[in-house]
Formats: sequence, C-alpha cells, structure tokens
Amino acid sequence: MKLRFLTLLASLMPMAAFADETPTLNSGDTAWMLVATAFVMLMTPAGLALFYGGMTRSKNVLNTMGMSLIAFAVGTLVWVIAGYSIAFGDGDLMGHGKLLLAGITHETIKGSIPELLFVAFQGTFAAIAVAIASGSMIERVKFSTFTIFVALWVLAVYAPITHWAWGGGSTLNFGEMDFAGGTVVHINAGVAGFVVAMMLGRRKDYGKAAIKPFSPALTVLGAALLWFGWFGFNAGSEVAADGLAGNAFLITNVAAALGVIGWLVAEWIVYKTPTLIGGASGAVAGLVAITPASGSADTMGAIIIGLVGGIVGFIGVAKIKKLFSVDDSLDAFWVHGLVGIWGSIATALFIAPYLKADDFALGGQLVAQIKAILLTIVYSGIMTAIVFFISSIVTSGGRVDEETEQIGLDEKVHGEKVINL
Amino acid sequence: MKLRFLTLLASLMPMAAFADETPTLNSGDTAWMLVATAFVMLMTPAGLALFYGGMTRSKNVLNTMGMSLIAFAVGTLVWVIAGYSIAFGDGDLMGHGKLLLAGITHETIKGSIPELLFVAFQGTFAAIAVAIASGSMIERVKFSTFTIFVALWVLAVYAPITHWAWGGGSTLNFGEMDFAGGTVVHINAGVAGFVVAMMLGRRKDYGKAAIKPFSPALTVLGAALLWFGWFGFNAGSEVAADGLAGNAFLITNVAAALGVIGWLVAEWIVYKTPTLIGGASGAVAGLVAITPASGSADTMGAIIIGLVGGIVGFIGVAKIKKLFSVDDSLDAFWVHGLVGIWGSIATALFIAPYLKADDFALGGQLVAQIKAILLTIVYSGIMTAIVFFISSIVTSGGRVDEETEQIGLDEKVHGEKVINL
Amino acid sequence: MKLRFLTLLASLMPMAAFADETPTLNSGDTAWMLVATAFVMLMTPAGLALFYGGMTRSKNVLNTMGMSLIAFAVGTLVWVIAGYSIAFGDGDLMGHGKLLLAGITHETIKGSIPELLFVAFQGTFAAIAVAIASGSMIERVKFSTFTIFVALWVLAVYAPITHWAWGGGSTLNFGEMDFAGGTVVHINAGVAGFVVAMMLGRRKDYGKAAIKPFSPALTVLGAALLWFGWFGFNAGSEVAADGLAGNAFLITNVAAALGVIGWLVAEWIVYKTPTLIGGASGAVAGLVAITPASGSADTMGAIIIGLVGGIVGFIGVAKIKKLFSVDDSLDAFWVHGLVGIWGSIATALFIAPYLKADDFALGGQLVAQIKAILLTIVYSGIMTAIVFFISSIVTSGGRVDEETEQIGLDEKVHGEKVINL
Amino acid sequence: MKKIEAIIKPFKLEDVKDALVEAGIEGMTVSEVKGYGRQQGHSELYRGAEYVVEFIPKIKIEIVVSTDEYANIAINAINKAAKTGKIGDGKIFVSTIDHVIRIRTGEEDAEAL
Amino acid sequence: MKKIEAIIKPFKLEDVKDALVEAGIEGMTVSEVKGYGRQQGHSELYRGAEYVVEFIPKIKIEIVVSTDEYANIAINAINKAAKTGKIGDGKIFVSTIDHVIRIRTGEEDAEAL
Amino acid sequence: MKKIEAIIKPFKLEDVKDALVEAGIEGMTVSEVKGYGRQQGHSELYRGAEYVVEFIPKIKIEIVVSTDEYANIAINAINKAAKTGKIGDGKIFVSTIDHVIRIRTGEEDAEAL
Ligand SMILES: Nc1ncnc2c1ncn2[C@@H]1O[C@H](COP(=O)(O)OP(=O)(O)O)[C@@H](O)[C@H]1O
Ligand SMILES: Nc1ncnc2c1ncn2[C@@H]1O[C@H](COP(=O)(O)OP(=O)(O)O)[C@@H](O)[C@H]1O
Ligand SMILES: Nc1ncnc2c1ncn2[C@@H]1O[C@H](COP(=O)(O)OP(=O)(O)O)[C@@H](O)[C@H]1O
Repeated sequence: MKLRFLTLLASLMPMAAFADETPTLNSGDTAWMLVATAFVMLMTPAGLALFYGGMTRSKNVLNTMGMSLIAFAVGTLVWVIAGYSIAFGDGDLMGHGKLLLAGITHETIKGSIPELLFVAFQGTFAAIAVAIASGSMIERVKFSTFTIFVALWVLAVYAPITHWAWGGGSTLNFGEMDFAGGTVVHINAGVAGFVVAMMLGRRKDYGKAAIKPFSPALTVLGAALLWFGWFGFNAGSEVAADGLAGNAFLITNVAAALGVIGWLVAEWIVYKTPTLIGGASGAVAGLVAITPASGSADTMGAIIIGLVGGIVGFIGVAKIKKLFSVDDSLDAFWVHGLVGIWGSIATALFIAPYLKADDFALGGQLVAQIKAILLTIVYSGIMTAIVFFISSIVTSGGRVDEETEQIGLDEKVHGEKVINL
Repeated sequence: MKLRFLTLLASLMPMAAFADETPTLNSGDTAWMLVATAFVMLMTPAGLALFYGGMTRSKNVLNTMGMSLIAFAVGTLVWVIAGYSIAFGDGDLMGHGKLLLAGITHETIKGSIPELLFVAFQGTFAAIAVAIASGSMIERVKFSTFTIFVALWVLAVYAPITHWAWGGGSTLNFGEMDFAGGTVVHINAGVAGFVVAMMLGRRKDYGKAAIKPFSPALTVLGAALLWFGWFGFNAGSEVAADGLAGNAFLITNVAAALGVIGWLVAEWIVYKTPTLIGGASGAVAGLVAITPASGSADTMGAIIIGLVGGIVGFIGVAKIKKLFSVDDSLDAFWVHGLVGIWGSIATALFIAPYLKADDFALGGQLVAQIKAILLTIVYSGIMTAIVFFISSIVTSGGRVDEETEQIGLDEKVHGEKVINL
Repeated sequence: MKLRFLTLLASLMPMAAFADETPTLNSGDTAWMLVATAFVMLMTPAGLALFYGGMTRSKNVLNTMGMSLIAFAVGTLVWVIAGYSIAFGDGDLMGHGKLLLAGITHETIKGSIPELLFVAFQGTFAAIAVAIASGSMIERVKFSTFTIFVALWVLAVYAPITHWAWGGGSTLNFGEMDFAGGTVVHINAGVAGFVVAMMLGRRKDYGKAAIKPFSPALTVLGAALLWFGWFGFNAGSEVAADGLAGNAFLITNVAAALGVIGWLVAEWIVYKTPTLIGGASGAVAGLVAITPASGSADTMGAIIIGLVGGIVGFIGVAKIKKLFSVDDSLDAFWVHGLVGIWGSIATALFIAPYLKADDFALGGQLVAQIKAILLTIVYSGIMTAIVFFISSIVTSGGRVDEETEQIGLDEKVHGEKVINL
Repeated sequence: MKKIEAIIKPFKLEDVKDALVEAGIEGMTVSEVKGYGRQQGHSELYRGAEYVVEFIPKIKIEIVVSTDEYANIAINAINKAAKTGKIGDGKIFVSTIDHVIRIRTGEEDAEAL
Repeated sequence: MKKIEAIIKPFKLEDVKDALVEAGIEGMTVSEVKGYGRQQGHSELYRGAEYVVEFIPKIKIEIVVSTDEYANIAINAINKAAKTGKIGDGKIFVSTIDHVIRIRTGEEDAEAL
Repeated sequence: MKKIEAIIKPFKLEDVKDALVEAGIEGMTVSEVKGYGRQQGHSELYRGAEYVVEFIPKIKIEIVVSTDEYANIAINAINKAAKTGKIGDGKIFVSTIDHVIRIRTGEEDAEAL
C-alpha cells in the first residue's frame, strides 16, 4: 500500500494528492481502482478456485472450490462489519471506530478515490489471504470448520497485521517495504496454512497412494486468471493511475513470466519434464515474489526476483517439503510463504535507481524486512493456531470422518460430483 | 441508469455534468465505461454460458452455451440496427430517430462519455436479458427458433421496457427506482423465460429421470465471472467513475457475498447439504437483488438485501417451484424474476441515509416500484408470448423432435460433444 | 497504433496530446491503458490457450496450452530485453537504443501514459502473435524447439515488422492503415504458422483418423475471453480513453457478433449443422477482420467487415484449405492470415464518413494496404523459415518422435493428463 | 448359474432396469461401452472436416442368475424393455458361470445372488 | 483355465491389487462399472430437486488364471482384501476360459499368462 | 458360439477394427479398461512428487461369433493387427457362449450375429 510505502522512497508526484488538506476525487484514479478491485475479486472465486481445484483429486474438487467461494463470501462480510475498522481505523496496535463503515458515505474520499471503494479493494485482499491458506487443508478439513475459521482469521490475524503494515499502527511497524502485501498477504497466508495443516494431520493416503490432480488445464486457467487479477493487486496498490502504477504493472508481468521460466527450467533440469502444473505454479511464485517489490523495483530487478522466485518455489515444493512430515496439501506455505520471504528480502535488494531515496540504507532496510517477516510468522503462527482450535471446537472437530475422506467430500459433504459424463 | 434514477435522490455532484449545456468528455469516466462495457459483455458468452452450461445435462451443454453465444451475437446486431433507437431515441411510448445509430459520431458525447460507448454498454444489457431467459427453455427449444426469438424479443420487449424506465418515455414511467436493471433486465427476463417454458411444455423426462448437472465446477466459474461482470453492470450504471460508483461497487460485492451465505445456510438447514450449485446460485440471487438498489443502498442495506435474496432464491427454486407444473429448467424465473421482485421492493425500503432525498416518501415509492413491476410482468408476459409464437411459426414449431431430445441436442443439432476423452 | 494511423485521418482532438512538447500524464488514459494491457495479457495464457486447447485431441491439450503459456513468458522476457528497442527505438529499418528499457523510468511519458505501461501493452501483442502461430504446429512440434522459436521470432520477425508499421521506420512504411495489428499481428502470425506447418510436415494420422476436439466448451470459453481481451487490443490501440476508443470498442463488438453469425450461417447452408466450434471461430474471424479497421470504420462498416470475415474464415477452413496439403492444424493461417488480408483490404474500403480525411484517395490507400500485406507475407515467410530452421537445429530436430506423437505429448513430454476422473 | 450380458441403447437403461427389478432381478452391473455393428454412426463436424463416428455409445448390462428359469425371466424383461424395433437395439449373450461368491459374507453360488 | 470377475468398491482397488500381486497373480484388467444391488445409493441434490443415485460406482477386476488352484488363490486374496463387512462389498464370478493367446509372442494358454 | 475378448493397446483400435471388418466380422463391442501386467507404466509428476502409473490404459474388444472357424479368423485378424512386438501388446481370451438373441428381431444364436 502506497501510503506507508512511499515514505521510504524518493518523493513522488502523486504524494501531493495524499498530503493535500481537502482531498478531491480523481476520476482516472477512481476508474482504475474500480477495475483493480474487480480484478482482485476475480482472483478468489475464479482464479484460486480453479488453480487449487485443478490440483485436487476429482473426488474433492468441488469442496476445494467451495472453500475459495466461502472464503470470499464470509471474508467480505466480516471485513465490512469489523475487519476494515481494525485494519484501517485509528489506533496503534489495533484500529477502531469504523465498525460497519460508520461515518463513511459515497462522498468520503481517501487519497483521490472514494473511501468505500478503498474498503472494497482492501476487502478483496483479506478474502484471498484466507483462501490461499485453504490450500493446505484440502481433502480433509470440515466445511463448517473452515467457514468459522475464515471469519475469525480475517478479524484476529489478517486485520491486525494489515493495521501494523499499512493501516497506521506505529509500534509494530518497522519501516518495512511491502507495497502490495508480500508479508501481509502471502507470508501470512502461507504460515497460516502450514499451521493448520500441522493441526489437522496428514491425509490418510498422503505419501501412499498416487494423488492425481483432477485437471492441470484448470490449474493453468486459474493461474492465468490470478496473473490477470494480480495487476489489480500490485498496480492497484498504488491507488492511482500514474507512473508508479505503470511501473508496477510492467514488473509484475515480467516477474510472472520469469517465474514460469524459472520453475520450468528447474523441473527440466531435475526431472527432464516441464509440467503444466509447474508452469502455472511458477507464474504464481513469480507473482508472489514481486508483490512487496512491485512499487520499487525496475525491470532488471523483476527479472531476477521472478526467476529466483520460480526456482525457490520449485525447490521448496520438490525438495525442502520432503524434509517435513506436514501435509501442506497444495503447498500454500512453499509457494506463498517461502517465496514470499524471498520476495520480501529481495525488495530491499533490488530497488530501481530512479526510485531509491537518497538516504536509503540497505542494512537498515534488510533488518526492517526481517523484523516484519518474523513478526508475521510469529503472530500468524500463534493466532492461527488459536483461531483454528476455536473453530474446531465449535464444529466438534475440524476434520471429516474417515469414510468421508475416503469417498470424497464432494459426494459426502456437498452431494455433488465435479463432472457427470 | 443514473440519468433517471438520480432525480429521486438528494442532489449529487456529478449531476452537474449531465445538466451542463455542452457536455465534455471526461477521460476517467470514459476509461471506466470502456471497462464496464467489456465486463458486462463477458457475462453472456462466458459467465452465463458456463453458469447455465454447467447445470445442463452433458448431452445438451453445448446447445445451452450456444444459446448464450447467439443471444449475444444477434442481440448486438439488432441493438445497433434498431434496438438503441427504440430504447434511447426521442419519443414517449417508443423512441425513434437513431436507426443504425444515425447521427452519432465518435465526437458525440452522452453525459461525459462518447455516446457510441453508451450504445455498446446498453447493448450488452439487452443481450444478457434474452440470454437469461434461455435458461428456461434448454434441452428442447430449437436453435433456429431461439435465434429468431432473440431478434424479435430485444426489439419488441426489451427495448420498449428500457425506454419507459431509462430512455425518456414519460407516460409509462412511474418514478420507480431501478438503478441498474432489476425490473428492466431481471424481472423482464425471468417472466419471459417462464412464459416460453409454459408454451414449450416440459421436457419428456422432467420429474422422472435424474437430471444431473454436467459440472458444478463450470457453474461456479460462471457465477464468479458473472459476479465480476456485475461490477460493470451496477457500478457502470452510474456512467461515471465517482463516489456513487464506488458505493455501487462495494454494495454489489457485499450483496453477492450475502447471497452465497443466504442460499447455503438455507440449504444447510433444509437438507444439511450446502451445494456448490447452491453457492453459485446464491451469488447470482444476491446480485439480482441488489441490482435496482445499487445506486441508493448502503452497506447495511446490502447485507439484508443480499441475504434475503439468497434465501428467497432458494425457497423459490426448492419449494414454490414445485407448486407449478412449469418446467422452468434452469430457474430463470425463480432466480431472476422472483428475486428481482424482492430487490425492487427492497430498493425502496433500504435507502442509505446519505442518499435519501429530503422529500422521500416510502409509500409513494413503493407504489411506484409495484406499478413498474406489474407493467413489466404484464407487458413482458404478453409480448413474449406473441414473439415466441411468431418465432415458432417461422421455424415450423419451436421444439425439437423426440429423438433429438432423447439423444441430445449437442449431437443432433450441432454434431458435437462437450467432451471427448 | 494511433500515432502512425491518425496521420491518415481527419485531424482529431487527442492528437494534441501527442504533438505537445512536454507530454503530461492523463490519469483517465492511464487507467484505461492499465486495463487494456491486462485485457490483452489475458488473451494468451487464458483465451488462446483454451480456444486452441479445446480443439486439440485429449492427449495433447496440455501441450497446446503450454505453448500459449511459454509464448507469453518467453515473449515477455525478450520483449523487455530487446524487442521493444527494435520495435520502438529510433532508427529506420530497425530500432535501437532501448535495450533493457534503458533510460525509461516511471516518470517517462509516451503520449499521455507512462512509457513503461506502453512497453507492457505492446509486449502483450508480441506474445500473442507467436502464440497464434503455435496453432499450426500442435500435436507434433517439440516443446523445446517452440520455446527457442518464440524468442527468435519475436526479435527477428515481429519486432522489425512492428517497427515499420508503428515504430517510426519510414522506408518500409507505405502509409498503410493498421490501427491495431491486422497486418502486424494476424497476417504475420498466420503466415508464420503456415510456414512452420509446411516445414514440420503433417501429423501422422492427419486426414486418416478422426481428430476429435477435446472440448468445444473450452473453445467457446476461450473465444469469449479473446473477445473480451480484444477490446483492450483494439480500443486500447487508441492509447487514450476518448471518442475514438469508444468507436473502436463498439465496432469491435459488432464485428465479432457478425463474425459469429457469418460463420454459423455459412455452416448451416453448407452442412445444416451450426457448430459451437464454428461459432467460436466466427467470433475470432470477425475480430481479426475488424482489427486494422477498428480506428476508422463505423457501425455499418463493422457489420459488413465482420459478416464477410466470418464467411471468409469458414470458406478458408472448410474449402480452400483442402486444396493444400499443409497440415495447418488449428487453422492459424486461414483464420488469422486469410481473414486478416480481408480485414486489411476492407479497412481502406469502409471508412466512417466522420473519420475520412478530405484528401483520402481509395486507390492509393488500397495500394498501400496491398504493399504492406505483401511485405509482411514475404518477410514473415522467409524469416520465419530461417528462425524455425535454427530452432530445430538447436534442439536436434523440431519434431517429436513417432511414439510420442502416437501416445500424446501430454503424457510423454509433460508427464500429465488433461483430466483424471 | 448363468450370466446374461445385454448390449442396449443408453437411453433404454432406466426402462430395462425397471423391468428387471419388476421381474424380481435385484442385482446387476452396468458399464459404458461402444458398439460397432449394422447401425450407422452419425457424422460429426470439426471445422471443415466431416467424419463418421463408427463406434456408437451403448450400455452393457451384466446379470448373474442362479437358474435357467431366472435367465429366461431376465432375457424376456430385457427384450421387451430395450426394443425399439430400429437397427442398433443390441444383443443378449448368455454364458455359464461356474461359481459365485459374495465378498461381504462369503456366501456361495445361488445364495450369493 | 478360469476367469475370475470381481466387482468391488472403488477405494479397495489398491488393496486388492496388492493382495493379488503378493499372491503371485501378475496380470489383471480393471474397468469402471456401476452396480445395482442391495446397497442403497446416496441421494444427490440439484437445486431444489433431490434424486437417488441408484447406480453406485464399482470397479470390476478380471483375472484369467491357468489352474483351479490359482483361481482359489486369487479368490482368497480378493475376498480378504475387498471385505469391509458392509453391504455393497461386491461379488466374485468364476467362469471357464477355453483358450488364451498372448498377442506379442503368439504363446498360448497357460504359457500366455 | 464363441466369445473372443481381446485386450489391446488403445492406438491399435482402428487397425484391429479394420482387420476384423475385412475378415468379415461385422459386429463388436469395445470398452476402455486399464491393464496391469509386465508392461511398466510411465511415471507422472505432481509438483515435487513422482508416482508410477501402474494401471495402463487398454482397450477391450468383445466379439461373439457363431463358429470356431469364425473365431479363428477373428483371432488371426486381431493377432496380426494388434502386434507391435513390444511388451504390453495384450491378450486374447476365448470362451463359450450358450445363447444369443438379437433384441430388435428376436432372432437367436447364429442368426442373431
Ligand atoms: N458379433 C458381435 N459381438 C459383440 N457385440 C456385437 C456383435 N454384433 C453386434 N454387437 C453389439 O450390438 C450392437 C448392436 O448391433 P447392430 O448390428 O448395430 O444392430 P442390431 O442389434 O439391431 O442388429 C452393436 O453396437 C455392438 O455393440
Ligand atoms: N445378480 C448380479 N449380477 C451381476 N452383478 C451383481 C449382481 N448382484 C450384485 N451385483 C453387483 O455387486 C454389487 C454389490 O451388490 P449388493 O447387493 O449391493 O451388495 P453385496 O455384495 O454386499 O450383497 C452391485 O453393486 C453389483 O455391481
Ligand atoms: N492374467 C491376466 N488376466 C487378465 N488380464 C491380463 C492378465 N495378464 C495380462 N492381462 C492384460 O493384458 C495386458 C498386457 O499384459 P502385459 O503383461 O503387460 O504384456 P504382454 O501382453 O505383452 O504379456 C495387461 O495390461 C492386462 O490388461
């Protein structure tokens, strides 16, 4: 998010708008943010639902997609009720004062756009964060447990972390650079997924039976929609249609492309088999990596960040994951958490010369990045465990029974089949 | 549509642009409307095609998708030839004077955007309206009959109703609030579908054989694309990138989310089985419900409108529908007509305090809403029957032969199969 | 592309912006171009991947989709490294001076938008061009060969042709009208595909076994996404949110609709069977046809251009193709090359009265169009052959072995299956 | 014991199943197959190319019964329910089964059916 | 030679295959079928409508063995591995095969297995 | 009457069908099956995980003929057309059919074929 972020960079024209005493609406900026919000919305019930659904076994595809859908629905609801207030209300450790968007009308301006639009934009971030985490829990978590979890997690985990990074809190803000949510969204969601995967335990046949993805074609389509939506995510985080948004757009695209290349080349070297799920995952890894840097890197930086992002993602999933016994089913931690950490570090390393503040100090910035990463890991790790524990209690256990797991959640929980030929 | 609609609300800044003697183009508004039009376009050949196609039996999926495609193609053609002239030309009961867009050049401005863009925007509404109605006719209507029907219906049913609501007609405008087409598009299309379903008769095996949807996954993807496109539909109906558009965007999102929740909770209570088709249908129901209110409600209003919309949709489809013997195959009437009526009434009930005119009178407004609903039901009901009758005559009967119905329209009409493994 | 194109038309307001000494950023134009670029991006890894993937046999669908994905990834990389410099750098026969976007910062303006955004926008054109050509090579080309080919082709074929048409070269610019890339993208890609298909040879069972498309439903979805993205392609080529963009948007939509109608009617007359793949192909044909004319035609012109485009596409694929022995597998030449030629000629024939320059001379313009077409055919034909030859050498042959072709590239090359039930 | 294998038109499955159940046959196993025979497949289009689909979707029903009597009952039920009189109605094949076991209980032969 | 056809629950396939291989049976052919029997299908929902899925997914395993002894080994292996004790565990049918040929080599009967 | 069941490689279906038709066999029923045997499945990748696909796609062709002579003709035709000489070419099983009925006409046995 620009507001916080820019203080780290050389002064930029559009800052003027934010500094202005009586902010006025800019129709070009508003036009862009209307679209950017729609783009990010699409990422959850379409992009992620397909990306994840395509990698799930055919007996659980609908349940996996359903988690993205319900994450967006419930996430949106709790966001407007209290999440936005916690994240962007006044206060240091926690915001307040905007419950149910109190006091905001269609004429309230934030920066140069309507604040209600800003509410909607930020709400799509909350929803996708928890939906990303669902990838670690598939094929065994109860639908009811996950639904409760969504509500609690957005309020207790996502909103506070957002408040510290972007919302005005100062004690827990270390001056880290996180333009579009590398720490706030990706590391946070990856850690949350990992913790829940540990608590849930492994799928009965994990590591035993071959787990065949329903359809890599859906995964590719999902990744393409995520890529598309990510332009709203990253370039939209500028909250204006200006030169920095253009920069963010281009480098987002470049990093995604290099993520594809990085993952496929790694696969090709290791297995001689470049897979489509690999290409799709590489795109997402490249995008995760560039997210915090999308307001500050240049093209050359994006090439490196994306390429390494793709390779790190592959190594995480194909090698490091095996050292752990945790069944992080769709690799939310490896693709979002681990790669997110790379992205956050890289943000300090690869700043465009034309965007670097004169007094920029690499050492100090690296410390800030690491502090923010650690805070996120610790806070998200502990609080996620607590809210998932509560969610399980409320629904008498967070895991479906064995028969349901065996036969599939689509049939047993939803009474449906992903495809009837 | 803003122009008509705003007269009911407290005066709003952007009105200035409309009142202005020599309208000038605003690039921000134009940028938004270029996008909004593309969004609404996507709803028909992608969103609705998948939403409906996923619920059709595998032997008829392509035919169902083909109806959305041809609705958009033929609808677009007749719209630029004569539909726009009837809807937005001068005149009281019927517009005229803009056949083939006579007199409109790239420099003609409407409000603050090019009129040619406004033509395109409104054309996408006409096309989706008739495509929605196709959901009632699937698995038995002739492709040729439907093609003729599209042309006639857009001209004889959709365009006049639009003219009365938004196009400048006065005798048949009751001062109803319909920001984005709750009455014009949804009630209208729902009634049209129902009437044609009655005329066509039921599918041979309706109520006998199990009718398994081809793929709920496609239905979810379709619903997500509809949701995405609906931002263009509702926030685009402001025809400007301003605070009211931001308001419309946020509450559209909230109502859709609540529609999902409403439908799933209702299913869970009644059947203990939250389905994906239910979640997808709930999103659409929430969106239908908020459509007329998207220029006037606030967040709290949207929560109620969407939640009740989802529940009403479920009750319509699962309970009330059974009282009728009409085979409204994909429930166009229940999800668009019935929920549309709820939305239209709710529009008068839930107006944001900051948008309510000082002299707003609930009683009078409710009467206006009901008058508009009744006019739409009666006019659409009768004229749809007439144009469908004509379409059937022209194509020697509107229904495919028994063998085609049994074997499937995909194979017999199109010579194709939805999936070749 | 507007800059070149407009010199042929009556003077238009927005030119001012381009003529201006110190260009300033317009937030409305920038908002539109951020979106237009995202739209065109979506066309390759989603639109084309599905459009082509749906028509491929089930054993090769992922490989086909993978070619679109890698085309976008590698195309994007070489574009920012050197392609943009060749296409839009200074110079007559070839541009130079912008390797790795040297000298461009977030504050550099092109027209009224950030140049970095312009780089991204144009890069999506390069990527889709080479992805279109992949349609001629499917089910037999090596993935590695194609990857090398993408890089070489973008640099040696696409970038120079773009430079002559839009980038500032003068010797090889004949004053042709090509607003959005009818010659630059479509004829170019169609010819390239044809040449590679000739060099590769036919698939072993081409003309022998029935080649069943995996899923026409995916093809329809792909076409809908292409249609959606094409608004960015055509109306985005105005590089501004103004009246001409509105005009381009509307006529793009109309031509696509008429393409659907043209192809389906032709199929219906010849085979009595309107297919979904036909409808989807017709949409693409209509869009290809209007591309060069999208900055200059009016609605009536678009109706004719689109309708004839659909019919020409059908005749090309169903009749003329049979006269050749070349296995242009997914008809890249017939749908993009042949229809592109029709579109280029039609651009001179159907200019809106309100856009025609006073001194417009049809004869001279037709000669210019034909010269540009011929230059593209000859240059693309020869250079494509050279770069494909090099790509084959580098990868020890451009074609997979017989067993791989028989069993399918998905399993043998990627180790994956399009669908696991 | 006898095994009856019937190849029928797909849309007749419901009718045949109902007829069998009515006739007292309460177990069967069905699968999707493709048939080649006198019945001509329809032709499909793929852009310009027309091709004939030679293999036509059919359903195979397998029923194992304990006695010849039951076999006749099953055959009659299928015969009646599956018949349309048009080419492609399908065939019934009868063969001998030596032994049957019900996995759940270990029951054998007639008792297992 | 004997042919053993077993109808089993899909999720038991891996176990049954392992049991067979362990018992020395090294060739088999499986297919997806749908079964109708005592086991009640679950009911599915489609918007308002509820319908019972009468045909339940099953797996059919076919094994041809050269001797009655091998047949018994196979039957025992299947019986043990496929049993859950709940309705719908499936059935095993044994019949006689007159002749076997291995296409690759032209070997016949016992040698072909 | 004899029933010939052949398990073949999928891409050989067209050739085998042509060979059978040429040899005068005009009816057959085919289905998709998966085979387990000596032929090793390829390995597939799923992100980091590699797994071997043990069940390999095969096609099963079933042909019922009236005489042993026809059976031999069919077997020869299949043998020739399906052979690649590589592991996994498949097997042919021959068994006895007691009775055949053509549903359309009620014709029986040899006449029904
Ligand atoms: N000799 C045969 N062996 C196995 N199946 C056969 C044989 N002949 C026909 N069939 C099956 O029966 C189906 C119907 O046969 P067909 O000749 O088309 O019509 P009819 O049953 O009316 O004579 C075929 O599609 C095929 O599945
Ligand atoms: N008479 C039969 N002929 C062929 N298949 C049968 C027969 N009876 C049962 N089956 C198959 O066996 C499966 C299991 O039978 P079912 O009666 O449900 O349970 P159980 O095997 O426990 O008795 C059925 O789904 C069906 O596929
Ligand atoms: N004993 C058996 N019973 C049933 N099917 C078998 C048997 N052995 C092999 N098959 C089938 O034949 C196919 C080919 O067998 P395999 O051992 O792989 O090679 P080959 O036929 O060359 O000996 C297998 O995939 C399986 O479908």
